[in-house]
Amino acid sequence: MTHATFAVVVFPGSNCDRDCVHALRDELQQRVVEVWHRDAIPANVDCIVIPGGFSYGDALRAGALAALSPVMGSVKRFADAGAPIIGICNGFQALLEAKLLPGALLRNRSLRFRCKRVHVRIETTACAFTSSGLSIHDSLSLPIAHGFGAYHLPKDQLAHLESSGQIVLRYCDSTSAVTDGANPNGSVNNIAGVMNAQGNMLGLMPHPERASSELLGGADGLKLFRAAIQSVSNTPFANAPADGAPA
Amino acid sequence: MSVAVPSITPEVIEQHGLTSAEYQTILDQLGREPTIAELGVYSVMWSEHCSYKHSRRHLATLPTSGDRVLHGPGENAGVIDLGNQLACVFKIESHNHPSAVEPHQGAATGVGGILRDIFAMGARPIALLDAIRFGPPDKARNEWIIRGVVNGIADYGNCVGVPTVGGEFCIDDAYSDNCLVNVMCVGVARHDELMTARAEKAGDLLVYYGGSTGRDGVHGATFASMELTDESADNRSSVQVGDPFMEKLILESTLELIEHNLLVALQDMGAAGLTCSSTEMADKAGLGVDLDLDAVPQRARNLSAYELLLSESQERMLAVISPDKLEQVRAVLKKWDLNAHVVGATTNTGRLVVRHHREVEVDVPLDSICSSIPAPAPVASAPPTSHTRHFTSVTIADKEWQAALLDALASPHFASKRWIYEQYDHDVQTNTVVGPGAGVAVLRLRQTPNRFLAVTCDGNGIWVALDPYEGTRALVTEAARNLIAAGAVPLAVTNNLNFGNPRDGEIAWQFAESVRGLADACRALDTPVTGGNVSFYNESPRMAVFPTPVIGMVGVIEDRAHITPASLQHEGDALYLVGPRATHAGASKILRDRVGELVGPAISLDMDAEQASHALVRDVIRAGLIASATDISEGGLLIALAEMSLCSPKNLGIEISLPGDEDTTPSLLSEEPSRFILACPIEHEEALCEHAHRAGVRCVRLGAAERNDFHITGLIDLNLAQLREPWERGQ
Amino acid sequence: MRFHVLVHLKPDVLDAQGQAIEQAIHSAGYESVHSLRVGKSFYLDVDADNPADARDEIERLCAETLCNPLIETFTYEAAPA
Amino acid sequence: MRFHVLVHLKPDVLDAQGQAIEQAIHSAGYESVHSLRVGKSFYLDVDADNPADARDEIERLCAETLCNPLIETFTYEAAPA
Ligand SMILES: Nc1ncnc2c1ncn2[C@@H]1O[C@H](COP(=O)(O)OP(=O)(O)O)[C@@H](O)[C@H]1O
Ligand SMILES: [Mg+2]
Repeated sequence: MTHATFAVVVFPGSNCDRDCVHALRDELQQRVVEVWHRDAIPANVDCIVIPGGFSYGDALRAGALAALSPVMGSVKRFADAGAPIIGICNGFQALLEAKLLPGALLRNRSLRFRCKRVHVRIETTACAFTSSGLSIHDSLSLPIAHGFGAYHLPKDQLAHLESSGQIVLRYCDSTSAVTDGANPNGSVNNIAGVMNAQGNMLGLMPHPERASSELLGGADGLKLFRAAIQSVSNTPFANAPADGAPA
Repeated sequence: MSVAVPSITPEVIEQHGLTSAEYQTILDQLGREPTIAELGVYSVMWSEHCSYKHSRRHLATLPTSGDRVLHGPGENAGVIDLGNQLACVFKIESHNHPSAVEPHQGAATGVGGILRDIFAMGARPIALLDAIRFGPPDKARNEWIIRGVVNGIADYGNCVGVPTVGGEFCIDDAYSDNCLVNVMCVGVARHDELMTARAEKAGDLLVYYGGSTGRDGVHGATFASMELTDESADNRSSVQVGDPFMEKLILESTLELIEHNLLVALQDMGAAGLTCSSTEMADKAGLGVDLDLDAVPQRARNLSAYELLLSESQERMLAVISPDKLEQVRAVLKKWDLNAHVVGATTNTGRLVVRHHREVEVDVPLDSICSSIPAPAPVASAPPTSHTRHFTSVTIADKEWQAALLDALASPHFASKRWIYEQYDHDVQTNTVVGPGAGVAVLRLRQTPNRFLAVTCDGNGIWVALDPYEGTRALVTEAARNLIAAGAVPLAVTNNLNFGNPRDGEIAWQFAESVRGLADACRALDTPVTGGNVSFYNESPRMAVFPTPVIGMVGVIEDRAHITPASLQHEGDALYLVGPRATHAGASKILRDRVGELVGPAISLDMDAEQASHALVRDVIRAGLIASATDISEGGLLIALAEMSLCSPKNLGIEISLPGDEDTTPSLLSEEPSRFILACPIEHEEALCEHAHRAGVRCVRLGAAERNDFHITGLIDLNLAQLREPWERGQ
Repeated sequence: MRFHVLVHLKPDVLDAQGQAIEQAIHSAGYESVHSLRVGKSFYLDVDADNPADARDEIERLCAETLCNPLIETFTYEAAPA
Repeated sequence: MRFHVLVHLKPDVLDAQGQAIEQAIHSAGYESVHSLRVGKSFYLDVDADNPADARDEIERLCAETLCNPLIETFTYEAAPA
């Protein structure tokens, strides 16, 4: 069994932080530290999770105020150093608002918050979170729970994102077909998750930490975390600079 | 600011909801005329909401103790023991009136209030359930209320991160003028983390933290505003608005304060705000309270003492702490961007003394506001003159059944509730093993492997309107049947009693009978009542709501293998009807909706038969004989079978014939208690029948689970897609 | 005719959104910002025979639909098309 | 110095909320209303030594935080105190 040290970032209003800790610590037996939004990520951390919830009550735009937090500077330094980083739901929104990932999330097309199980299809294995144990066009069953999940990018940038292979997950039906009916929120091109150009940072709307046990209806979400653990043990990234040091 | 001190006239007294006899009692207790602020304090503390003056003599008859009960009524929420040093903290609350005026905020603040009751006890809230009732959505105003309420519950619960895992949604014209919004919350704590709302000694500090104080919920608003002349009334609002983000901050910081053992007592500032929370904590310990209103953080300008004492601004907590803990308390709160405001102290004077701008505004004996509330003269209760006045004998002809079923499924009452529960985050906290859509929610308990909590809430205004005693008894057993069918052992009850004007003789009678039924049923089932809420005055000049008690019940599932779904699981499973023969279709919701009035007779309960069915179902589930189980309640066998099919993950329907010894209408629609449907794999059929025979419980084979068909011999011939279409459309 | 409508919470009503934004931008270094209040802004066209009718319509729309007078107030003005 | 800031979705970004509101008010009988767009309105005070500094600050706040330039545009103006 491989081991990694995960940091789970906590903002005021995060509410999936404990679920991420639980999935990583209790289901995958990983080391986990919780990092308060005013602090920096400790140097011994291998992977970072920006969890879901309603940071600052989503008062401005989802994730926008979390993006201003001091911890985001150190997240960026870890990202530059190649550490696997995953932003889930509100965490994804925060990474977009911090401009660490491309795009924006609009209100769901239905205008309603939606909580349900969806299928997503793996579009690339060049991402730290899909690089082992998963193949292109595998589908995962994962829960979603969001009101602002419609992925948006202006047309020209979208074309670039598609051609550069940065789309990691698309909403699909139970047969892995990418259809409009399978799109729960109106995301452009059914996009459920995207990565940065280096492939070490993934942002996605579905909640892998909620798909962490057969008791809860499936454990597909653990596959993403397992791949990241594997990727750190294969190629340990040059550990990020110590707190406060320039990138 | 120019202040005009209003004098206390008979109109002012009446505006405060005080009778002249009650006002005389105040004069006697004080030996002088009260100040305006004092009058406000008496009026809220002696209000129905805080003093339970019309209900407490009845509530006193409820069974409230048992081996499992750690705290019964009297605390912010009831507490039962789950074993392994774990406790379950749970309660239900109504927010009916606020939701009728501002549906979104009304419902949202209802969720906020019940969450605070749970975490004020030291428990982390792990689940919410909402029992909501409205008039038909084809009226625009009802539709506006429905949307707003569902949205308000979603916005609040989702943001705080407590899953809404179940509830009820009822549509009936009886709720057109008064919606009912009841929210239940369940939390879990270790025994050593449990808090109470009882101060200990004089000299401790009262620390206020959370949201600031505005004019929210200050009633008699016209009167309160008389003191102010420099602001236009247009700028004011007494509607309570919620801030779920603040709630999340006070939730986390409260649990941290308790974990570090920094608090003596804790209460949220809910109804009657600062007044009620401070005085109750002191009164329980026989102490007094000094309050300094200048220390209260204020968000509106020029708040008067009256307003500061009575404000029901949300997301505010009041803690009693020892003075030497103040710095540590400040440090914990600061992490969450909150401040500790020392607004007073406990004293040994036995009095409430309130200062504002250095003037003493209130100086009254605590027991006069908390304990010695004059009981109103009992209302001469009057049973309705004729028990059978609404009764008609309605039947449905054989050829009409198929259409009757499809109509019912397309009605918003019976249609899929997916549009509601998809808006609720029901998975957050990753404990939801069985979520909304089923009769019962099942949650895992992280702290104890292989133990699960099962929760349900159930109301039925029709049953209770037809016979409040029998209807309420049936309701308690229905909640228990839901838990039993899911594989749980029922443990305890909370309840929300939604009624009309208690000074009306007939309503007083309904209330008394309903509470008598609640007490009897809870005693028989050994499920003590650990708390609840009473909401009166749910009426308009046109009519009162159906008398609507809502029962919240919690149970425990002792083994993962006992968790039993309601939906059909395997093709070919035999379907059995367990329990007494259906004798009549009175109280049927489907008939009520078809004819537009109540259809009798009332249902009645045979407690021995009920308990025999419970024992049988529990035993066959434990013996591993059962693949799915559901109880028969609203909508009868017909709706139970439809739901077992519509929720089947494998697209399974039914192929059955009705029992030969029942007439068709009662057979399909009866809502009589003590009945279940069990799906049993064929290899266990013999064992099931054996168990039933030994238990002396009727057990009739109806047919089997069949792929894609919904077929009842001679009456209904549909496929699942045809069944699903109206059910999905009706949302 | 095009209108611009603003709907804000009454001054006495808690503006939870505004409060959270103000707090977060303070810690992000915008310390000089305060008394922040958030509301809704609507642009919309009203077809009417004359400006007076259009104004009547928008007035009614604001009072009955866009604004809940229990907690909010509205203002509107003609907007360039 | 007090400012009023408006933030709206760019014209080419789908304003699902605006559409839904328009539809709802149509069914409530306001058939003359169309092209409705919803946005956010902020009132806020900026403490600064002089108006120019205040404008710099509000400009920065809008560009960096109140508005997400990928999907939104902003305007601001001085507001009466
Ligand atoms: N229907 C009821 N059955 C049992 N107990 C009740 C009922 N209604 C209220 N109570 C109890 O009376 C006490 C006071 O209730 P309440 O004033 O609603 O509490 P809170 O101040 O938290 O709102 C609580 O302990 C509550 O559980
Ligand atoms: Mg309370």
